[in-house]
Amino acid sequence: MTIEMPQSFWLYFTFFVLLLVDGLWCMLATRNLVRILIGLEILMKSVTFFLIAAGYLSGRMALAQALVVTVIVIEVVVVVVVAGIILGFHRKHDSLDVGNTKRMKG
Amino acid sequence: MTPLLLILTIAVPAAAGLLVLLLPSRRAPWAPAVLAALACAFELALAIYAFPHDVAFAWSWMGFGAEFALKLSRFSAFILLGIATFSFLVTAYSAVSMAKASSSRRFHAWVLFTVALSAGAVLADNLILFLVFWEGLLLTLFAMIAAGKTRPFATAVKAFVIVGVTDLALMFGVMLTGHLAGTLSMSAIRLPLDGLGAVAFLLLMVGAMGKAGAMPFHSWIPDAAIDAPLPFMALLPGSLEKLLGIYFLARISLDLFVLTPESWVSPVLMGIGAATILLAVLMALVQKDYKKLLAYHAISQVGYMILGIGTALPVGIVGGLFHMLNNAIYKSSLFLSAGAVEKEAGTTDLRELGGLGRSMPITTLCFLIAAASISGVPPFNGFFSKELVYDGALERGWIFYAIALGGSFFTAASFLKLGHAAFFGKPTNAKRTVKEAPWPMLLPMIVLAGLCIVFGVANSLPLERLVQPVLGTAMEGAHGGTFAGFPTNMLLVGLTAGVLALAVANHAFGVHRTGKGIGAVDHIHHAPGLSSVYTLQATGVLDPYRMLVVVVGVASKGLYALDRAIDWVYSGLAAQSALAASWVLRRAHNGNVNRYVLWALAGAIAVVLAVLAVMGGGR
Amino acid sequence: MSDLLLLVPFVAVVLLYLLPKRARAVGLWVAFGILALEAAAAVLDRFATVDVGLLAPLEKLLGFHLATDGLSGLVILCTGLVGMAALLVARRTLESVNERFLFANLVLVAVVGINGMAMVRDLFSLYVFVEVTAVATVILVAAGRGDHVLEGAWKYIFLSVVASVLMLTSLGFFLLSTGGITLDAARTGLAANAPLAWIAMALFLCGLFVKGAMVPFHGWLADAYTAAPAPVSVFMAGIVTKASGIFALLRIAQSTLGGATPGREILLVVGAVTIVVGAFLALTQTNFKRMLAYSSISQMGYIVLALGGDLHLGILAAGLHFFNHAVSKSQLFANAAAVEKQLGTLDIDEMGGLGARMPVTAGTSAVASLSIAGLPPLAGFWSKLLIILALWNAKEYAFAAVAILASLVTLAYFLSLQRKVFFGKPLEKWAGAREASAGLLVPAVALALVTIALGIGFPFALRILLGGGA
Amino acid sequence: MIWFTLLLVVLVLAALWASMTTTLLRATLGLALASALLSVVMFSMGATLAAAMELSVCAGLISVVLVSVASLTRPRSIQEEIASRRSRLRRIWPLPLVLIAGGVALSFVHAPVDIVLRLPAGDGDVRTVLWSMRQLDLFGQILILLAGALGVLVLFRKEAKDDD
Repeated sequence: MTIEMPQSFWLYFTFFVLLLVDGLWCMLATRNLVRILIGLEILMKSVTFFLIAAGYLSGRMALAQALVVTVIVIEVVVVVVVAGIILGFHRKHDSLDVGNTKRMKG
Repeated sequence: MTPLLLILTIAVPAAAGLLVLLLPSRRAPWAPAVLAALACAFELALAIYAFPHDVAFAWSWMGFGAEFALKLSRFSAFILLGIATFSFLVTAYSAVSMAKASSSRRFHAWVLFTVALSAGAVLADNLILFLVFWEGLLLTLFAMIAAGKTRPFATAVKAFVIVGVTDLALMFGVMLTGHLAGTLSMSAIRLPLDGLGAVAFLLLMVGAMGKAGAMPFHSWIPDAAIDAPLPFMALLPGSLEKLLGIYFLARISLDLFVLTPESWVSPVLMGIGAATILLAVLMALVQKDYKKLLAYHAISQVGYMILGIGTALPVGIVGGLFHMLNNAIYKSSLFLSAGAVEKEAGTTDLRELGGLGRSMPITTLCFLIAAASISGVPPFNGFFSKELVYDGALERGWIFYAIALGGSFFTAASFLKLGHAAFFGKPTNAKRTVKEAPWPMLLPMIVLAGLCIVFGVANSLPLERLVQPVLGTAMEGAHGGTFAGFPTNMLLVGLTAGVLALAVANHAFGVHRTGKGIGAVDHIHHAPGLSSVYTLQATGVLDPYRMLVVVVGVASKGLYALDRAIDWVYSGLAAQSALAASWVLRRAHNGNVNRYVLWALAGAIAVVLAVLAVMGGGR
Repeated sequence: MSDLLLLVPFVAVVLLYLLPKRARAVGLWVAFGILALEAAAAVLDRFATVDVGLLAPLEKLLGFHLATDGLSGLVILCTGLVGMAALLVARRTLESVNERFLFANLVLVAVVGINGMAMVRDLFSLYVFVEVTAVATVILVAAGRGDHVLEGAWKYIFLSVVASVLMLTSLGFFLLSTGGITLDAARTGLAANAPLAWIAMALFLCGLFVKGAMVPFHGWLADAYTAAPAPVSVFMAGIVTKASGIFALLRIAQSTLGGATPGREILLVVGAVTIVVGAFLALTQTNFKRMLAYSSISQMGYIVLALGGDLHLGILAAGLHFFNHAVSKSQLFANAAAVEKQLGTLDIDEMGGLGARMPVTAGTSAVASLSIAGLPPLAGFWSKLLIILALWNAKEYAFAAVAILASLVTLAYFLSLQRKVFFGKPLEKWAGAREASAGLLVPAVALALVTIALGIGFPFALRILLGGGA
Repeated sequence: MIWFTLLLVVLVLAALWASMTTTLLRATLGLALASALLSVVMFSMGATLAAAMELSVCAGLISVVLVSVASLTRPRSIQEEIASRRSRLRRIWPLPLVLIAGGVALSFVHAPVDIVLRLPAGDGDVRTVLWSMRQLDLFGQILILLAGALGVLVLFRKEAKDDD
């Protein structure tokens, strides 16, 4: 199946923004630490998508791909580290509630 | 005379200060004081040796016009001599008075640094270099007040904030001046006083006045008087800061800018001078503490100098500079006498003092000479410099003259009160046997009192050797080229004498009227002319003294409120609003990371929108 | 030579893990040695000119396309100094051999990241190294023993992800507008006044603002610094935040923005707001490290503000303030570590009169505080003076005024800190307190000496810097 | 073109489901689905290497990490679950409306965008670019993996130590 590709910047941009808002909302509206991690992932999806779209629209596909490969590697390391911190919270407070991340003020 | 010697005047005290800090103070508690006195003696020798020379040199330094440039001119040699003399006398004195204080080491180190920085500020011929030394003095000021005894930290911070604010003005002024003149070399700058030039002048002026302690930048001096060590008061607010502040004011008025009587800046300066004279002296009049009274006079006397320089006439400028010199002499003598009294009698509260004249005759004598000098009694030095300032002020407007003369009246009145309460009358504190102060404390006082006489009787010496060369060619043609000798305007002398007599009469009457606890044996009580005033008062119809007391009292209280209001602006309003801002901001940081993320996103959106707006507008 | 700066620490980490476990005590000293070499290389060398013959095959093989200049040297020197100080602090404050070993390794990883940032000429590689450093630092924070370490690490990485999103989006826009992601390509796009390129630059700047904790992007910094273990906060405050946020801004301002509107205005406004807000936030803090953290925010605002001034003088001033603040602030955190170790608390309301008990700590912290507050003749005075001059030359008088006035607030909070901790009456409670051990004093004294020496010898240092074309 | 747009709509729907669904397991599943769809999107745009990476690492490895985190942590009690669902619903329900409104609003925007340097597609092979121009990024990848390994060592092993 060959798919005809759109060339409009705004189409890509629209879906990038939708994914971005979705990820942010997911991160900010939850009280569960793991769900924040999922939101973070959605954010990264949106950015990855935008990079590829930018490469596609500007004819720099190879460069964009090279970047995305590196971004994915960074992404997975960040996810693992965040997961480690979440496990630390769980170990310490026996809870995944975000309240434990709001103790320091002022 | 090589550049090396100029550098030594800065480096020797600085090195001695470092050495003092490194000395093992436990083994030799006297060592810091001795070392300080020795270094200051060396400084004095250098200053005397360097006096007749003219040296200038510059090392290229930072690349944008800031050079390490020192210059010894007539004027700076004169001020340098003053700095060296006073620091030598004060260190000799503090060798005794501070010898046992635990803070002696730090105090002397800071004194030495102060001397080094002052010398640097006076010799600097580049505005940036000058600024560096000047700002360094801010640091030593803070440290010296903090070296005192009771709760001095608040005072230190207050002094720091006030002097800091004025130094900020100075910093702006330096930048603006450099910008306008296109050079930072002080001896190359000569700007007209109009437009931005006037702004630059006013900014620099604020800096100079902050150092000299003129109104409204005076607020810290009386507070420091209570808290800080007395040698400090004698050295910094008493002499060095006046020397430096007035030096800089004179430099900007005479050299850096063209101050003419026609310029609108001249009345501004005179107005500030006159206001400072009158307001501070009225404050002084109601003080009940020896040191605090002196501190307000330290402010008031600056007014005469600013008034004199502000006239922009040779006679006034010479008078102002001569007054600066005289004031430094008698004011440090007075502070030192206060120190002697505090050390021997254990207090400086005038209500608890009295009759010290018998037990401390030499201190009393020195005090009398210095007090007569500050009150402008002939033939002491203060008389001559004040007459010159009067002469200049009268030429510019009778109102300035009248205020200055009124200031003299109150000065005399307050020193009559001070001397009477402290040295005459009955000893109120009989339990304590008071002895004369030790010799090392007396000697500086005696030297200074002697100078009061010498500079008065032989006033051609300081005027022709020190002060008048500063004006250079401007002196020619005026008054036959010199202002030395007895004043020629006998009308003014007569008015001065009249005012002094009035002060004496007023004092005598006041003592008689209110004099409880103060002996009637004092000669002042039997002054002629008293009885008629007394009769008038006894009729009850008219009570001039009470009226005077009421008027002065109300005025003083009002001024005190004003004084506190200024104080409040510094330490209250500014600090409180800063704390409130801090509190609000801290409340906003509630620990919720979501909030921080939203801030960041809002910031990013704002930045992008700003960019779009600019790009859109650019098209 | 420049390749070695990336390879040597990296290889060292790998080799250290091959060592037998009982030899792990050596890890700290290996890291120390590498950082000392790095600092020495920065002082002695121009990087690119040396050893070309010997290293050419290696460089050809790797093909890293690195470039070094005076600014890189500055960051590398700071990294060396601060890293050594942090390692010395770690030696005395981290309890087990394993913790110290881990600390040394993660510091080396972060150092590779920082060295990378110092030498890249490409926005994406810059992002990669920023991320490497951030991950290593987050692990350092989270691995600590304190009560709040996880919260500090969490906030740090949370905001880091936001920064990543901003920067990657920006790279997308750069691809669209210029087709390239090198600094030079970005400059071409900006010079052509392409709106997309400017949006991209604005987003990248915002990402760096998060990393450099500019207000209002600063939410993570105070919590991360406060929560981090003592040596980690020395390292973070000294170099990590500065390299990944502020230095990157410096590099962009130097090689890409070129003082063009509206980039300069953004830097000016954000810098000024940061200075003021950070200073006020610091004013009433009661935790030693937290006050230092907000002070860091405010001071980094100065660096960014300088970038908005006159281009050449501004970058020189920013670089100098970068160095001064790296030295002084890491020293203050080392002082805080000494106080915390001796007293077991960081609450400055509980302290008082420690000057008599801990004279060296008190003295060195006074030097650093006064330097940051900009009092002559310490180093901080000169950099602030240059910043103000840079603004003045660019005719930004209002911003120069902000810089001057905010230094009063700086003075106020540092005086309040000194007063509450070191001056005042010695409290009964701390009658038994002693000066910290020599191991903790060495970094503080050494860094204080650097501050004093640079302050006094500034004119000569400036000539060298001008000659080197920083 | 319509198919591609539909693919993107499904991608957003999957992400929406991941962020709105009630249990962590379903959310993880939704994320993996979104990842896989993104991989298809990339593939259809010609980014084969990136698509392969996305599929194996994001849809694969990260899902494993998420599932193991979910399984390592204590599931919530029924009461907690019910209480949290209500409050969660209050916070999450505007999301689909916002997305729809945003999508519709953006679909009306057709302002010209200067994509300045449009090149004919194909600027070289991705492998060439990656291995001969972006070596520094590869080094960065190795480095961050090393950092991640150290992180795993400390953050996860700490748990084992505490469990002892």
